[in-house]
Amino acid sequence: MFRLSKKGLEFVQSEMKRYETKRSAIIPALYCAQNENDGWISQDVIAHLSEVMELPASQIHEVFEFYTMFNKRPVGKNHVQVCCNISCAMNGGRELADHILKEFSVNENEVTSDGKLSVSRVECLGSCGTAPMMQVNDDYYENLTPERAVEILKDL
Amino acid sequence: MEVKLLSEHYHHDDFREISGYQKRGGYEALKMALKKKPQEIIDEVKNSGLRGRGGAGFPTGIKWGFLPKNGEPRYLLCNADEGEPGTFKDRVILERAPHQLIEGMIISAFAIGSHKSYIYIRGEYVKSRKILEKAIKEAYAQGFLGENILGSGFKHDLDVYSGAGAYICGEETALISSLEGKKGQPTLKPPFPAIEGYLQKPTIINNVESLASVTLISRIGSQAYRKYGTEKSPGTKLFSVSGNVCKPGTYEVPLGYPLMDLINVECGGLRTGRSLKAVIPGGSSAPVLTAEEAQKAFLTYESMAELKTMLGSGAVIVIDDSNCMVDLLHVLTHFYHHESCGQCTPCREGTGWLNKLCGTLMSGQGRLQDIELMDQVARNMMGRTICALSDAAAGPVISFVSKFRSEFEFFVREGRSKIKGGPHAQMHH
Amino acid sequence: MLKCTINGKQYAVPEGASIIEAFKLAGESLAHYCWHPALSVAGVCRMCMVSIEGNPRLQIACNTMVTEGMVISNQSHAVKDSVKWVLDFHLINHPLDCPICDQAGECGLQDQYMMFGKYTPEMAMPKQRKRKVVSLGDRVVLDSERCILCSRCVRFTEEITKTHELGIFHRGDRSEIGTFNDRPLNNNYSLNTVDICPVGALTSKKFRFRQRVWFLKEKKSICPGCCTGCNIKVSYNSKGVFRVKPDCNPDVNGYWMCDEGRDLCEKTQSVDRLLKGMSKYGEEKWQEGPALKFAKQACDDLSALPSSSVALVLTAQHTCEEFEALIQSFKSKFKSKKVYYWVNRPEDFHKFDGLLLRGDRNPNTVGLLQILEREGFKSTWSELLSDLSSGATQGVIVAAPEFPSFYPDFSEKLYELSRAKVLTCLTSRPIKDRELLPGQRWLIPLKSFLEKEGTFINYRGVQQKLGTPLELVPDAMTLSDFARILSGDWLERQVEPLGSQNVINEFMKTPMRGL
Amino acid sequence: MIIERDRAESAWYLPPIVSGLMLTLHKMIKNLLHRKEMLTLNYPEEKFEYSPRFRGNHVLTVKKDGSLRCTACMLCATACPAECITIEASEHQDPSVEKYPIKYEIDMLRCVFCGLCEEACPVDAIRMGPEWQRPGTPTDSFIYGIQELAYRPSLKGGITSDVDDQERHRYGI
Repeated sequence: MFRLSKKGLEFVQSEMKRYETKRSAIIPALYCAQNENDGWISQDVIAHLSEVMELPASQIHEVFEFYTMFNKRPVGKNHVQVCCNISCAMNGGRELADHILKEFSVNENEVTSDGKLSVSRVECLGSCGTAPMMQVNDDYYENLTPERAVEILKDL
Repeated sequence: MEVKLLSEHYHHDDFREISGYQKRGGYEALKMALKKKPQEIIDEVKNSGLRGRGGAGFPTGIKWGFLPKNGEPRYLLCNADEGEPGTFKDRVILERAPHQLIEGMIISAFAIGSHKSYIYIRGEYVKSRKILEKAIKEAYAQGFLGENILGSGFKHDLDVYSGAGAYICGEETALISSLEGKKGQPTLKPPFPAIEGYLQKPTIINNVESLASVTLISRIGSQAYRKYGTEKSPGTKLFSVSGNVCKPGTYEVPLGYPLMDLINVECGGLRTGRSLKAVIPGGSSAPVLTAEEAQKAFLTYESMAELKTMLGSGAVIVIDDSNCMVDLLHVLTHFYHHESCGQCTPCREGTGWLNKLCGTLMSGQGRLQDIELMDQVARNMMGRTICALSDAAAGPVISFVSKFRSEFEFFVREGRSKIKGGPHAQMHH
Repeated sequence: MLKCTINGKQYAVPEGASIIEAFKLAGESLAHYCWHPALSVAGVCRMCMVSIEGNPRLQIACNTMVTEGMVISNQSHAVKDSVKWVLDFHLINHPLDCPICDQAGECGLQDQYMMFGKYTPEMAMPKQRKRKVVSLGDRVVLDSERCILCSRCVRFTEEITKTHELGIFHRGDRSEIGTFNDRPLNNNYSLNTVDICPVGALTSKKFRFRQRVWFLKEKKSICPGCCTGCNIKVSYNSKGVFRVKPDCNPDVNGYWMCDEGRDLCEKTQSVDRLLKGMSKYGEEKWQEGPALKFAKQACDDLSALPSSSVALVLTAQHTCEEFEALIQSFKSKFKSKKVYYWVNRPEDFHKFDGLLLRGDRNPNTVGLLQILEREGFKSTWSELLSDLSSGATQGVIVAAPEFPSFYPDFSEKLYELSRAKVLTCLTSRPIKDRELLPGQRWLIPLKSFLEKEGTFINYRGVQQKLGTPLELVPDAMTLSDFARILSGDWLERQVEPLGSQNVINEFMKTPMRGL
Repeated sequence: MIIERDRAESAWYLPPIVSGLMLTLHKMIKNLLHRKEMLTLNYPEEKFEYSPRFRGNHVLTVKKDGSLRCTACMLCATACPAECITIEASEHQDPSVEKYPIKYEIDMLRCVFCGLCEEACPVDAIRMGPEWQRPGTPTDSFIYGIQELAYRPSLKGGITSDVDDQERHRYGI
């Protein structure tokens, strides 16, 4: 069973007071819970948040399912997101994703056996001028070549 | 010629800190503005002819005028949910000149009489958010935010709210829903946000660049601002150029600048040996221009409207002749299918249908009537939904199919791309 | 009032009305799914497109207000074409499993497809697969594939019950309605979501697959479950009663009713009923016989007692007309003032769930009290008990509650009453032996609320008629029938029993030529 | 109806009788000479083969796995003018099947063999086969149940339906 840490609980409670409505704290709370639950959110997490925030679980679940940044399944320690939208696609974003998947012999949206890496293709990350690019956890890596990307990922 | 009004100091690394910002005349405009009457600021912005930089191009001053004229609490929201493929200009402002945005927001809030504002930033911009939060803290420390700003008696609070990955949250009402902690789904209009927005209170939502431009206009005055640009599209604008150009990036040029000059002069033209095939002038939602049309295009709202496309967010995507248009359209249909919020039936089902149709074409199993069907489906998605995502998804399909029909037909007949060869069963996702 | 023109005809509609409401008032048909008069406007199905003169774009009727002089049409080519396409969008991922779908026959998609459909399906690709046959609690089954995401059910749990169980999860064409983690949808109003679902996405577990709707007839009635008196529509056919739906009455229940009320209708079926008259003398075994004959004998037994020693006990689960008839005939027969009101748990009477269900689980408390007051009967229950122990009361006629489940001490009270020498219990349910002391006992089968005409007066004093009667238990009688027997009139039967409508070889009844 | 003829005409009945008898004699001789071309059958040892379109006794078709194809949609019962079909539906364990009949009865004595049930069926679950004989004594034995309709010995394990659910799902119907 997932439980928020004391710090996390305090954060969620402060967020609930920060905005005009309690519901606005759902997204920050989900971010917080995702961090504490190894990067993804399970049904347990939502049930717990619903208790802590005194909000209907369906409302939290709706928000969780709607946004792409909340991971629906376990991710690796380094979650790699490769942009495959138009500008990146024109500059080899899709090939970059394929290369990374092949190099680390892992399927898309799955975690490597050592649990270190997971790769997914995503839509535009707002870095079209420096395509192709990838996001590893919170950081952007831009103007990549397949080789450079693998190098970066290996160094992490 | 690049004209750096807004982005004059963006190359200074310390411009993002309050000391560096103030050293270069930062917050002077705020000090001046607080001495004026709010209506004077609104008039100044109206006179400047500033048009919303988010995509729709609606005049900012007029938008502010829609607010009810009573003392009811109201909100100012900054739309920093920059999700339109091809657009990355707001990120530049957020990361290089956060104070410019904050200053613009305080001035705007003062003008419309709002005491609370939020910057809704897309979730992926973690770095931008950190910079912004630091800047806000600095602004509070210097007394530009909080109670009694600079002794004027005006009170304003500014907070950042982070989205979590949904393109649709860039739409005004969806942004409000998301900020209220709901799914980011657009709501029906009427009521318009200016009457009933965030928490059913009057709300103004402006793009990052629009609000940063308010700082600029307040500083140099509407007359000076109007020196640039055209009658109907005054001022300068940041353009994000991406795709097959030598120097992609964000460039500030006055409106009315020829599109081809932006590509050839500022961005260093196409790579050697390549020729221009098409340009998407205003982010992925804008109908595509062929190379010939691009020659005639000027970077103004009206010139783009004449060519039946739009300036949008100023995201110029340059496509050279190495690209297969069917493939690129599939990328776009996939994107809109992925991002449709699922409320309105024509969009929910239509985006999926278009993506499936495009997918069958790509797999080499398309039929000629599928091309016609795509056009039909797209046309019947237009203007049928709550928000503009449906139109945004349909626009590229209609323009791609009508302007590059031969490429689509070749794909159906030969089962392979005219440009890239080989049946691409799975080229995207 | 605002003047407007709808499809070329002039109408006046109240101010603040939306176009869709104006169409309803005008009686013009307009395609729609997501709009429901009792719920907020969602505007998502995009079916209710209309063209408004002076507006180049088609508008949705549910979110556009009528303005003075507005000229509205849904007959133009553009509107019809748009509706056709939107309907096609609805159908491209719809599974078209009408043969096994319970909604078939009353389905919004079927009806509107016949009216506005495109008839030439162009979707040639695999459909979006979603979850099928998901159990949502004890009463509701969900089929996500059939769902058109009109969000009516979600808005219902958000706005009406405020229980927030349902939500629409995910986005785009992957959207699905559901509850978090498939938690049960067990609020007391859950079946209303089935009623408002325009397609077969939400179906009732109880009604599921039992009948096709086109085999059912409908009868209007009043729910007997509490003093709110919700208006209901009962679906029945020769095989019995199958389901109950709320009937809209803005003064009483709006569009809704509670699940408990629906369950009550099941209890009117013959399995739960007392089918024949029963009698017992002392320690003898129960005898079964025709109700009319037994009723007559019971009346004779009662008449044999000293006339002032007979008491009448009434419960508020019968109609005003029945109370009236029984009291009049009791008065004239026995010249007794011993009429008692069997009230149960008055301390719960003020309870209210905030929507419809009230603590007073008798449908006609107001009606009974009015009659008792008018007649001046003020006897209390303790008087009755002391009279019974002293022998001042030797005969008792009990009009037992139709739903004894709302009377937790029913058997206890009945036991107390059976101290009388002669007990005539008019009841629609079988009575267990241990609930009665030995003595002269008569059980006369009573009709249920579906089988009789009459009036209930609800907690606010609204008088409501029960509608035309069905016949489920042929031998049962009403209190009025019993009153007539008591005063010496015999009854003649008029209504054919329901079961007899389904005689298999009906033509065998008529003599055949040549044979 | 009685047709009245004048006397002269009706008196000449003898020649037709003779010609009638001649025909009988002709057929008898012909049948004796060509016994193989004889039209008469030794019923019930020999039976006449009807065309496949003949509307005889009903057959409930089965799926590839041998279970009943019928989805209990009741369209046949709805279409039936003689009201001789009784179906009771139930929830199937497999959610992809969802609904199936636990009781399917046809009262053969009421049936008028009009074929409307066959026409109404959306999944090719009921057909009217070439069989037509069915002797029996009490009325009960003419109410056919599932066992009789789908699995009677003459069907040799059941007739497979043309409409396959898995195929339908594969094509996304």
